[in-house]
Amino acid sequence: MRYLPLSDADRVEMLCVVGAGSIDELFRDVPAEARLNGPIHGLPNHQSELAVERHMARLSRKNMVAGDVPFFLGCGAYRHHIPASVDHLIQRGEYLTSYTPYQPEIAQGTLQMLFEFQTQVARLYGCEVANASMYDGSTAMWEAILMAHRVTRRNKAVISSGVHPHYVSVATTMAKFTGDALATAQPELTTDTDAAALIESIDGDTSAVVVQYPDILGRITDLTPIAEAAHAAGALLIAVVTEPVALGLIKSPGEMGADIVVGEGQSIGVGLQFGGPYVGLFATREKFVRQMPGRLAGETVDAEGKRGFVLTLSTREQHIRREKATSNICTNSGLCALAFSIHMSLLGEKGLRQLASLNHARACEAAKRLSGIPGVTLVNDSFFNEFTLKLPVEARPAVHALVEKGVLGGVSLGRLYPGVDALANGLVVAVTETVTAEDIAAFEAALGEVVQ
Amino acid sequence: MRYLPLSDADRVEMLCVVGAGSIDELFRDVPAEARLNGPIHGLPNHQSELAVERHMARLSRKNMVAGDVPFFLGCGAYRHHIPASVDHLIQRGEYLTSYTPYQPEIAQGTLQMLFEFQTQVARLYGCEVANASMYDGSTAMWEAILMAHRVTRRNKAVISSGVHPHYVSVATTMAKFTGDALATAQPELTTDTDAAALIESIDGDTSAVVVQYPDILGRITDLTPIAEAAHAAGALLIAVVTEPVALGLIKSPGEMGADIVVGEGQSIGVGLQFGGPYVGLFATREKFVRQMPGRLAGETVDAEGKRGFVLTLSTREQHIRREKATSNICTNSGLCALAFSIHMSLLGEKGLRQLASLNHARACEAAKRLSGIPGVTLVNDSFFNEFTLKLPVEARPAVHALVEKGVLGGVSLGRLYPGVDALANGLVVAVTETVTAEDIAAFEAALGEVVQ
Amino acid sequence: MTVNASGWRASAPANAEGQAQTVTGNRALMLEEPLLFEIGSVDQTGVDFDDHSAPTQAGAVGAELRPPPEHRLAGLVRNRPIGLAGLSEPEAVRHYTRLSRQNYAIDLGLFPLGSCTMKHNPRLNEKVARMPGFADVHPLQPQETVQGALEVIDQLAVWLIKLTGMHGVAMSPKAGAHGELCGLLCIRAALEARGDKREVVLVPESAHGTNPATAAFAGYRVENIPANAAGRVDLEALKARLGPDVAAVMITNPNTCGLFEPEMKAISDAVHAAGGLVYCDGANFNAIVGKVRPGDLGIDAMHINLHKTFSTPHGGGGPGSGPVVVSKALAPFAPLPFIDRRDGDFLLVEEESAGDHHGQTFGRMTAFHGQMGMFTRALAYILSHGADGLKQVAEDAVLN
Amino acid sequence: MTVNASGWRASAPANAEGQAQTVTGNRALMLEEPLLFEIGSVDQTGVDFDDHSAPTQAGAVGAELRPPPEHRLAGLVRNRPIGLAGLSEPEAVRHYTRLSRQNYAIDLGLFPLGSCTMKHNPRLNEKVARMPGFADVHPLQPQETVQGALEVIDQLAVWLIKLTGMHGVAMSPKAGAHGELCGLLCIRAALEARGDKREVVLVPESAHGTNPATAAFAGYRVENIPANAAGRVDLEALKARLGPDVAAVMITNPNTCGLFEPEMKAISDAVHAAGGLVYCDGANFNAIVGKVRPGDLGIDAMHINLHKTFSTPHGGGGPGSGPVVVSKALAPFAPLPFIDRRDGDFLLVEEESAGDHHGQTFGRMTAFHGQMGMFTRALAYILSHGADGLKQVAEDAVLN
Ligand SMILES: Cc1ncc(COP(=O)(O)O)c(C=O)c1O
Ligand SMILES: Cc1ncc(COP(=O)(O)O)c(C=O)c1O
Repeated sequence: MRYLPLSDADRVEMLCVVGAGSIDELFRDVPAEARLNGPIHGLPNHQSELAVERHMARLSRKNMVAGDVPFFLGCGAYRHHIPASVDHLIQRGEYLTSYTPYQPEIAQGTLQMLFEFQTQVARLYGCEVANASMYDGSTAMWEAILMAHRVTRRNKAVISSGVHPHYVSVATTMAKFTGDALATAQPELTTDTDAAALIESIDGDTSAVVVQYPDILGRITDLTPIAEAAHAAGALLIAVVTEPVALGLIKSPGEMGADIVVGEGQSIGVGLQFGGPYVGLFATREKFVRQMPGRLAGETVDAEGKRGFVLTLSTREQHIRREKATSNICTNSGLCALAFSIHMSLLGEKGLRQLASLNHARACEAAKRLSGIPGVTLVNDSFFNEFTLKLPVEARPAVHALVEKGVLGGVSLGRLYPGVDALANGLVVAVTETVTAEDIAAFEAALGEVVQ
Repeated sequence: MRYLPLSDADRVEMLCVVGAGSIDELFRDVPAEARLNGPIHGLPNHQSELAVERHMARLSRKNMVAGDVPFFLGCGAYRHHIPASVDHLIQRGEYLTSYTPYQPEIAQGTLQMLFEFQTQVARLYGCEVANASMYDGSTAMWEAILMAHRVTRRNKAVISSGVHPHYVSVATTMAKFTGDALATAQPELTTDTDAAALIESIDGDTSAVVVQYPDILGRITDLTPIAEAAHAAGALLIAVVTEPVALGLIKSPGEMGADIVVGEGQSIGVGLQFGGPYVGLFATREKFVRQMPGRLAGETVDAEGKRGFVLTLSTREQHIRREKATSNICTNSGLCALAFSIHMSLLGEKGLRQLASLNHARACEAAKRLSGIPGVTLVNDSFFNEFTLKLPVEARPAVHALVEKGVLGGVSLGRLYPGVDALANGLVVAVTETVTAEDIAAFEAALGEVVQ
Repeated sequence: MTVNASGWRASAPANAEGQAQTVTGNRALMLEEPLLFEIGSVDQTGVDFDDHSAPTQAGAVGAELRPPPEHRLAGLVRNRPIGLAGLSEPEAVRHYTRLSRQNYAIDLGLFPLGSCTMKHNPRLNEKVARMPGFADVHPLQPQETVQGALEVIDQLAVWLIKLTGMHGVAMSPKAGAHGELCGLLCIRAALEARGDKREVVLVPESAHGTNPATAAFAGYRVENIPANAAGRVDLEALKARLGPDVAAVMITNPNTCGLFEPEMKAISDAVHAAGGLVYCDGANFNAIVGKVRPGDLGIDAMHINLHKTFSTPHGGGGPGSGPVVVSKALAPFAPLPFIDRRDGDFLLVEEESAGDHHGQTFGRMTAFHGQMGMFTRALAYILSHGADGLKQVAEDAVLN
Repeated sequence: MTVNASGWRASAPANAEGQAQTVTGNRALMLEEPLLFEIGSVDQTGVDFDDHSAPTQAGAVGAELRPPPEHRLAGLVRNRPIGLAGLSEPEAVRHYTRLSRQNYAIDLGLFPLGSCTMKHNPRLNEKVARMPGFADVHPLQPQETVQGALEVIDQLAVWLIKLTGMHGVAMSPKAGAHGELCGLLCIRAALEARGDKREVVLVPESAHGTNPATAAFAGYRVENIPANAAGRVDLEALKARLGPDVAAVMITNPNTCGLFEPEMKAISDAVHAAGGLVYCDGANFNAIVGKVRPGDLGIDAMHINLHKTFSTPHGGGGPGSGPVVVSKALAPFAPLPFIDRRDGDFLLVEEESAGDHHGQTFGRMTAFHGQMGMFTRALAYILSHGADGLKQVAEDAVLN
């Protein structure tokens, strides 16, 4: 048993030291009737590394690998090229196997990295403070709604129809238990977002307006008027960003007046991984920092005048404040935050802008080509690297037909909104820098056949 | 240009500091007529990481991957399972990107590792001292012949017909220039090795007898009588080991009286990599240490009584002794030696013995199955994890026919000894722990069809 | 001491509350490394893009590194500086390599804190998690293209169910605290389904902070469970407190000191008799794997920290993974999505109405299907150890 | 000071010669880490084997962990203890992680020694070298199964030839010194082919130790080249020394201080006029890539250290790779194996008789085909930089 440093001899010796005759004596607190005697039925014994690697490789090969085919999926998870150095660095044992940085004197590496990460997130989002990460974009959004509730002492949030439906599901699930009231709606396949309707629906009981930017269909809307309307009513604007690369090219929500900006950080540094682990980003105004959930790394100066970093404002957190904490979150997405931060440092402002431009250019090219297929129309007027097509047929079966042709051709709205007829023909297509001209041509050809 | 830390602004600043108007002024030592003006024809400009990764992946996919098919090649390079931790550890920047350990105060990690590696090699080989590695087994063997020349002041070496023909080629190539006389021969498809003939051929001019153990056909021979005969004539016995795993199960050459033991270390910790980099192992008796080629890490105690490690006996080496050095080798196989050492520490004596037993058991099983094919006979009486089959047809085309059936079925003697009719039907088959029962069955079936 | 949480050179003033923080102990490990923003610049980058005007082999579609002139960005082009410092690749490698050396970690030695549950992170796990079929698969790919991924989740689920002797498992929770939330929401949904609106959750004072925080997050009022002199649950006092307002009791078993709660079964019986349910914080499950099954102790829900019990890396604070095993009574209420089998295929059930077994699911907890990257690692670890090895781990943990 | 070269606890006495060695400078980086043999034991192991008596999924063929009873080992079973210490995986990870921290490395900062030629090792290279089609391919696989590997060698060869302006390249040398040997053997074979038995190689005193050592290894007598006051080759003195006994002159250009030899062409002309050939030590080629081509300077052979010029990792002393570019005069004598193209396929020529271009090959230098693992890295680096980037590297090197 290769992972166990104790040998049988060590074990006998240790038993002697503690004065026990057998290992089972150490389990004496466990009543006899609760003890398992003998092995659990149906579970195999240990295996060699070679055997386990083979087993896992066999399972891995049963999946279609995004990088092996023309690939156009997005809707909250994006396939970007991650520099090899990112994965190399996050695997250094000092990061990978370190504990939560509760003891700053042995965790300065993690703490400084988190501090830098927070700064990057705050600047990207156009906010003043950011935390050390949440589980993912969806849980970050719910935490933002709860935080708005605490800040405004109101419990009625209005969620735009453009918010990712899974994010909305998370919020509605949770709201059932906390008693928050959420106004939600389903999107329509139109050029315009629901900004006007949202502004309409804000009233004196509204805690927050929640808007995704770009939205689930890829549309981009100016947040300024929504922020103004929310603020006029004493409500907060929560902006949700599922594709952070977009912010290399379009205005940040913070610039447009958002009070809390949350989102998914996966695009930068974190692979697709079938949905997790990802990294939730969370930023807000400095004046709300005490209502913020999650960990926060802060810069400090020690007695000798040397700069150092610590977890700060911990009185918001569960390990100090228990049931009065701003959140129950403890373990978050530390290592994914590191990956985000390294990738973002490699990009820098220059690289991020270039990456974003490249994404947009490819998406423009793809949108032109695909919307040229007879019967296929482009829903969007505006988009970043993701847009929605309206097909002449239902999109969900079309996606399966595309798989048969070796193309992973986007996410059907039929999957995201099952049973909603008005959306059934919608196909959301994401186009990143990893998509080649040949990929676009292959998709165009395959889709042309499928919609015939 | 992502690898260059200087920005254009930095460059201008630095030019100012050195007082140069343009970068070309710094190349003023280069006569104008020798300078390249403008780009070299036909060479592309820089590319993104994504583009380069794609390009290399495309080339990679043009190769048949050993792990994807039933695989039975050996003859100096063996496919063993390498624990994942080995590759993880050798990629730590402190090992990967460190320089030759000329400055011990900043290279204790490398030096202690080399010291441990040497100890492992010496013990595995049954010798007193080992060096810090050579390029590979073949160059190690030539260096051993030269060393025997220096020790005995004789220049006639006898090389067994059982030595890997590429190793023999390296030695004969080099001997042309140094004036050493080498007696060589080709193997025969017999049960017995040429031990008796070798003993016969030793005389008072012989510097060394060179024997491979197990030999190129996989046969195992007792080295003791050869050592005795050599020593009686004042010659040295050089043993060559291409498969170090064998020494977990069979006696070491040192135990049997070999004076110099050299070999290939690739099997432990180093992947196949199409032939390199590998790691040459070199060990000998303490009394010959001053004639040994290559680097040597030694333990020392510093002024404060603390243990430390240094490169020692450097007066043998080219950077001190120049044309009088024991060898011209400088850069050797440091990182492969580290991989060897980590894998060997993970195995330990217990694991190495288990690994060797498993290899032998699989090989016995395969030999039984394959030699049961009508017309196919097993040449060997003894073997470790590699044996030779005599086919009823020429082996070289048979190997290609096996590829058509998706099996990498051994190395034909026709490839190793082109034009030697007596060997044309020989097929050398290696069977390691990575070979499954299904692989053996697939090989058996395919070979059965091919030799029909 | 000044604390500047927002980032480098922000003009945030010294933060009064921050002053409560002190930097503890020695700083021997500290070698000062400048901040990213002090080394990097907005003009430097460590990433190249293909900007050749001629199409490259990689299929670049033209000169596209400036915002395309005819863009479709709703007039919202970001013009103001963002303020993100960039590093060349060598600078980045050095910065993060140097920074890493200011951390202590399991790879360097045993851990002073949380050592009972912090364990070696095998490198095979890292290799497996990076196999392209796991690492490069999108969560919304059509299900016929992710059967291997679903099978990993299913295999891990089977192990967790068998090792715990429970009825079902919810795989999507993202960490221990998220698992606690999942368990409490199952409990709440089950109680509400029978029309039982209970409002209190009992938590021992010694519990990890996430326990009371989660109970509050789930909309419950938290009360302490009395302890006896030995620091364990006072069964008689508990019985006295139980009643129609108590929805659940949260017990950490084994507790944070690694000690097993000897009266666990009696506690469960008492809670059940009073109409409540039992949540077990399984963060220390690792010490009893193969020796005791929570399912035999009357527990209704328990989270398992894969990053503690099943060796996925702690990563300086995450990511974790907190699957929750549940009793038969709670299984119908477990969250979406979950995995079913149909005609030999694995089926990811994402819709509330679908699926036979979880008709009353309380809903979705996260955007996708949980921490796949942790599942592959945990499964590789579990298969490596096997049933015999996991039991040995528990025994060694108790020995230590 | 005692030096114990053979290993831990060997009874070797204090070694007189070793006493000449001193441990230089400060030891601030030193944290003592016990030796492997002090931590490990012969009973411990970090590798498991499948020893289940029932066949496993992995296809184990039975209980095979003891030497099989009916083995075929010629009666030579190793019975005596070997003395190899084993570590469990966590112990091994800790030992080698801790040890690594006693090294300085490029990833931590600039290098005090050899910094002009030590460069950043991109992580893309490491990823590429580990692609299964490169990492898991046997050197003796049938050629139709390794076309991609041969193409890598060919593409790299083309770059090296074009960047140097030479006629051909030998790819198999394993490091710089091995490349020097290759070059000198080409020279010797060429001279012998014309019946010219010259015995002397001229080497400047300032040359790297491998130059004279290699010349001796190739069977030559070594003599110094006189230097002028500026430390460069004294052309007139050199001319005076040239004669029918001088086989070759070895020049390091740029030299170890990074300075270009301005009279290189004149030196070459003089050597050629005297019937000799010119070997160039190209260890510092990196400073002139894209600016000067050795082929334009009359050089006949030059090795290129891929681990210096083309970013393959130095690894604390190897592995390296030392391809040798050769002039038209030397190309026919280059070593086996080499790559040809035939009908659009790549052909690895391993036999002395075969091949059109190298009919007079001097033979084989190493068991297989050179450092494939370094070729993939170097090619990835070269393609990343491109012709423009490599020239920029040279300019930056000179600026520094
Ligand atoms: C006893 C206990 N319960 C719950 C948790 C919370 O788990 P997580 O940090 O994964 O959310 C922890 C870990 O910190 C713990 O130790
Ligand atoms: C100038 C010079 N020549 C030759 C060599 C030898 O190269 P290698 O160490 O790769 O054998 C070196 C490197 O050490 C060198 O710097």
